Amino acid sequence: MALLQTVNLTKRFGDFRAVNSVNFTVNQGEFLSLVGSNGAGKTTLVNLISAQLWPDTGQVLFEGRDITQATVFQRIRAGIARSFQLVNLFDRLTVLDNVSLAIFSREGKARNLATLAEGDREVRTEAMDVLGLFGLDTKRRLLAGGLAQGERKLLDVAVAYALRPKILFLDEPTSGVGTRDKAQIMDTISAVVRAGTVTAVVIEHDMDIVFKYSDRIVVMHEGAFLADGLPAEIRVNKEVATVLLGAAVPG
Amino acid sequence: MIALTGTPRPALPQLRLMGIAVPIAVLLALVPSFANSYQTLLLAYGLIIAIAGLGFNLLLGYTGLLSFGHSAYFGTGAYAVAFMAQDLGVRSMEAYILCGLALSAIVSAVFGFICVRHTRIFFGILTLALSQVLWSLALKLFWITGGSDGLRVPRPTLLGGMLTYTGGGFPRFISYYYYYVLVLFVVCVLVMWMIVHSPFGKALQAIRDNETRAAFLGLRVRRFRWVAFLISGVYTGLAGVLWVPLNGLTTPDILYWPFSGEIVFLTLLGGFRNFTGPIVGGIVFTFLKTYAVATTEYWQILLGVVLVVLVLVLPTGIVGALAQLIGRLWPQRAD
Amino acid sequence: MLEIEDVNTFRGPAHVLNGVSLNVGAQEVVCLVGRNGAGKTTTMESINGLLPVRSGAIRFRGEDMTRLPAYKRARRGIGYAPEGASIFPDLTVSENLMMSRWLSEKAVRARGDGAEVNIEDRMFSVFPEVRPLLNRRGLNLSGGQKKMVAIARAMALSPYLLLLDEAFEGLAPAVVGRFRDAVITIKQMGISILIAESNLVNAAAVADRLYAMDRGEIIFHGSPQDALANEDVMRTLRG
Amino acid sequence: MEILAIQILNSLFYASVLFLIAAGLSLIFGVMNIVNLAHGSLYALGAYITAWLIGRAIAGGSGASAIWLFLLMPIGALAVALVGAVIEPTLLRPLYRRAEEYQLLVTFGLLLILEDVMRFVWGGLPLTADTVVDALPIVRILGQLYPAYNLVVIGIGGIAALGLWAFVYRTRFGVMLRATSQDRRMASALGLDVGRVYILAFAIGCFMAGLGGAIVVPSQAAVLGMGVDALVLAFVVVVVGGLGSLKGALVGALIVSFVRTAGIQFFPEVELAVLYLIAGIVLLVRPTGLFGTA
Repeated sequence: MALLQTVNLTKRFGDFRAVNSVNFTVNQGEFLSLVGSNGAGKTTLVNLISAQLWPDTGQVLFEGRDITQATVFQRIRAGIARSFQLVNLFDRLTVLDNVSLAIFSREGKARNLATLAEGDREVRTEAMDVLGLFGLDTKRRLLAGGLAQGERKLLDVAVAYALRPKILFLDEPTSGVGTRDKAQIMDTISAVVRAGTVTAVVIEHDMDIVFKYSDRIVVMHEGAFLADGLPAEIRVNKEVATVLLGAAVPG
Repeated sequence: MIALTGTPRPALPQLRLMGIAVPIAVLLALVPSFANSYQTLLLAYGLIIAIAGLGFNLLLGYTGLLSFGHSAYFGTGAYAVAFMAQDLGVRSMEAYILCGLALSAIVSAVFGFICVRHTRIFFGILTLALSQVLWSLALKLFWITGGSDGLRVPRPTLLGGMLTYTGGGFPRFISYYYYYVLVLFVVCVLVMWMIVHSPFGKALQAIRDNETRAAFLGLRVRRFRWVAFLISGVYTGLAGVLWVPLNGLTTPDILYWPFSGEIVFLTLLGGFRNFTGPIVGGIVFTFLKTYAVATTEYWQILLGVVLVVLVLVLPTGIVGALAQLIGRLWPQRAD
Repeated sequence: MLEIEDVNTFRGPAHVLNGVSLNVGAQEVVCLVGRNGAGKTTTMESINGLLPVRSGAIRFRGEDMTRLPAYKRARRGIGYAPEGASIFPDLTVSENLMMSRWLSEKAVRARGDGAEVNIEDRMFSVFPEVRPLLNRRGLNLSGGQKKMVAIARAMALSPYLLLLDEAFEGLAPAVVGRFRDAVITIKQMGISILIAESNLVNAAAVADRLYAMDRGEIIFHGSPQDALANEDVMRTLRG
Repeated sequence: MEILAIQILNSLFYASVLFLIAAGLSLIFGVMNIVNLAHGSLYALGAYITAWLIGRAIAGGSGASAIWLFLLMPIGALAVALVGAVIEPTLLRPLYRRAEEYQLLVTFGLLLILEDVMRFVWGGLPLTADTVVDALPIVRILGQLYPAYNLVVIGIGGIAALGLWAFVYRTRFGVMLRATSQDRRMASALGLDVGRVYILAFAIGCFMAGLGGAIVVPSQAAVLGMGVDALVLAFVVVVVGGLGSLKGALVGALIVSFVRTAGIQFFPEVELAVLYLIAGIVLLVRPTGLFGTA
């Protein structure tokens, strides 16, 4: 069964159709890449699914339930998490606090004002585990605002991951990141997907990465789907090559 | 930007708190034994206004909301005491505190419900507007509030009369009342410290840093802001309750906007990005104001000029500047 | 015409440009190619003054402009059409165009090189399509129309140099040809052009010379043919 | 019926003054994204300066003619504009890149300073310029006596609204003003000296506030505290109308004035509370105000 599904989802900005009647399906446990040139509608699609934007028409179904009208809060609780294209952290909290807070929120402990945040051993242990997974455990006491760009990107993904979502949307997790961090981000994400704990949808420009890690690739162009298939199929698709790389690129 | 340098923070904040707080508390407890009663009185005022500052800074420093209307909660606390003393003949300080807290909780819950729907300047002016409503009511409903003459409040009984100061006159009352305030101040500091280091406090700081992301962690931003507003209002209300018996009189002035301005000012003076900022600010402010008012009639100009200078050249306040200085003199070991 | 030398630029704490040097000659079309996030827009904004440079030098027509504010650089003759076009949404197209003309009038007269003669002709000769749109508000233009207006608006400054950021991006294939022609037309008017472009094919089609950029550094400089033949450049650009 | 007509005129009078203040506040916010908490005090400053000038003129002898006194009003407003032109580059400019709290704090500091400066210069006593009102006739409207001066103020309000609209939408500078408010960076990349636009916009906003003070002072004395009252009311206006919108300032000023007049009529003790109630309801229903966008 499809974990997440959109039905004729449409979003207009003025007379510009950013997302044009899209039927998008994500299956349980897959690593899916969403590619396309700038302005193709990828981020808008993710915004519609995460309730950052509301669609003009169409539906969003999650685990078979219609969540088109659900609020951000309800969708997070249902298990939909996302990261942001531009790094979006709590800059004046420590790295550990950034991740812990996601766990507190998930556990419904964020309302608690009569205990010390650092006194919760369970949360602390789990947060350290997550940081360890992303290679950030040694940086736990630094303020998030003081991290280097690549580390910020990693932490951004770690925070979303710490929500233990069923589906995780990552908007350009590797943009502006060095090669080493890039591999670490993608290896980490694909490892947790392979472990069966999360389904991942990644918006990505780097086609090497897309081909290497994805189970399935969806190509968007001008608000609609241009292609949807296995990496091997997309690699040889002429139309996709034209749109993404410009027509006559050799190689 | 100073806060973003990424210096490692010590592992056990509890220990650090104790290390600093205990000596200071002991020092404060010894004050009446060597200071005269006027200075003790000033320090009591300072501690009281510091409680208001602590509450205010939960909003500004930790939640990122700048209120220009905290006079409303201070005034609510003060008038609650005055009404009880005048209309019900209550003399017990503990009863004042309980009712004052309840009333300021109600007012800040209602005002907060309206204000936290907005942020930034909208929030600021809404708080200002609402406090102005209370001020105009206090002025106009003179048959209840005494209008601009205000209401007199006699000295209350402390701890149900267990602390008797009759016969000792003003100095005795002051030294007892000072300890009374000091104990409550210490409780307030500890509770606030707990709050800002709790998961709830971290959530507030997250909301301050990045509202959108906080929402995408599943935090109900508005509700958190509302609770912060409520706590903040109650703290400021308690300060109002404690202030009245010292002053002996409450007038609409403490509901008027310049008084909110003084709370803003003292917090900035101490430093709103530090937990201790409003405490230092409250005490320094009280002494500064007392001596400035004695020398010049134009106290507000001084306040305004210092505020502008603070923002332009010393945005981290006294505590921030001291921390920077200490950091430069004794660089912290990276662990 | 334009020389930039060893420029370092930061965006907030991030060191984006790392010792970038390049130059654009008179009547030359130069392309800066690189992927998203390579530092192309930052280079453009360092040249026109929207971002302050930390170190390095920017010279334009023999004058050092490194510390000049953006508006003075524009009046010296640097026209800019940014990536998203940045058409003022609540202004009409004609107001969008006239604004830069009014602003440059005095400066152009002061230059005294006769560049002011037929600004209007030049503006509309590149994109005659803009003329019927004059009374429309910026808000109500399509993406392609916005890009046309942005270029016409930059032409209204009577520039010596045009900076076009992602000039061909988001355009339908048929329209891309239209923009390539426009670049040629502008070049024939004697105006130099620096284009930031992520699509090497488009870049190769119009450029006299080409710089490839990655992670804030220039990694290649040469003719379009050399770039297409260079395996490293191709790999970097494709990712 | 006659009472109603007078009440309507009173509302319009009040709306004119409020529009001037609120439009200035909104203009400054629209262009520079700053809410100037000292705006009300600038209005009060305009009132004090005008009242003082008129007082001096009368004290200087010469059976003052009304026309001559009218000429002093724009001077009061211009003086306030001048103050604005000094404040913007010195106090506000260093803060555009800093967190919003700091901008609010600086304008708040300015508010404290201006209030005390006025107390210092003019003392605690109210200052009036009612000779101007006396110099104009009392007219009869539906049998009721009404000061002609109030009609003049209504006229000035109308002219100010039209003039401001024409200025913003029909002049070259208006185009640049709007361009700056929509995209400051792009405007400077097109050759616009944004710093100059900021000074001018701020000075114009201050001029409007000063003019509001200047025209109100012949019928109401300049008193301490009028600035903060005006700030809060102007804020109610822009909250109702939408911050940054000229149309919003106009409609908001009308609504607030009529509600206030009715409030004074029916709930004299709590008229302010009624106003805040209206603002609160509008904010609950339409958080961006009637014509607001963001």
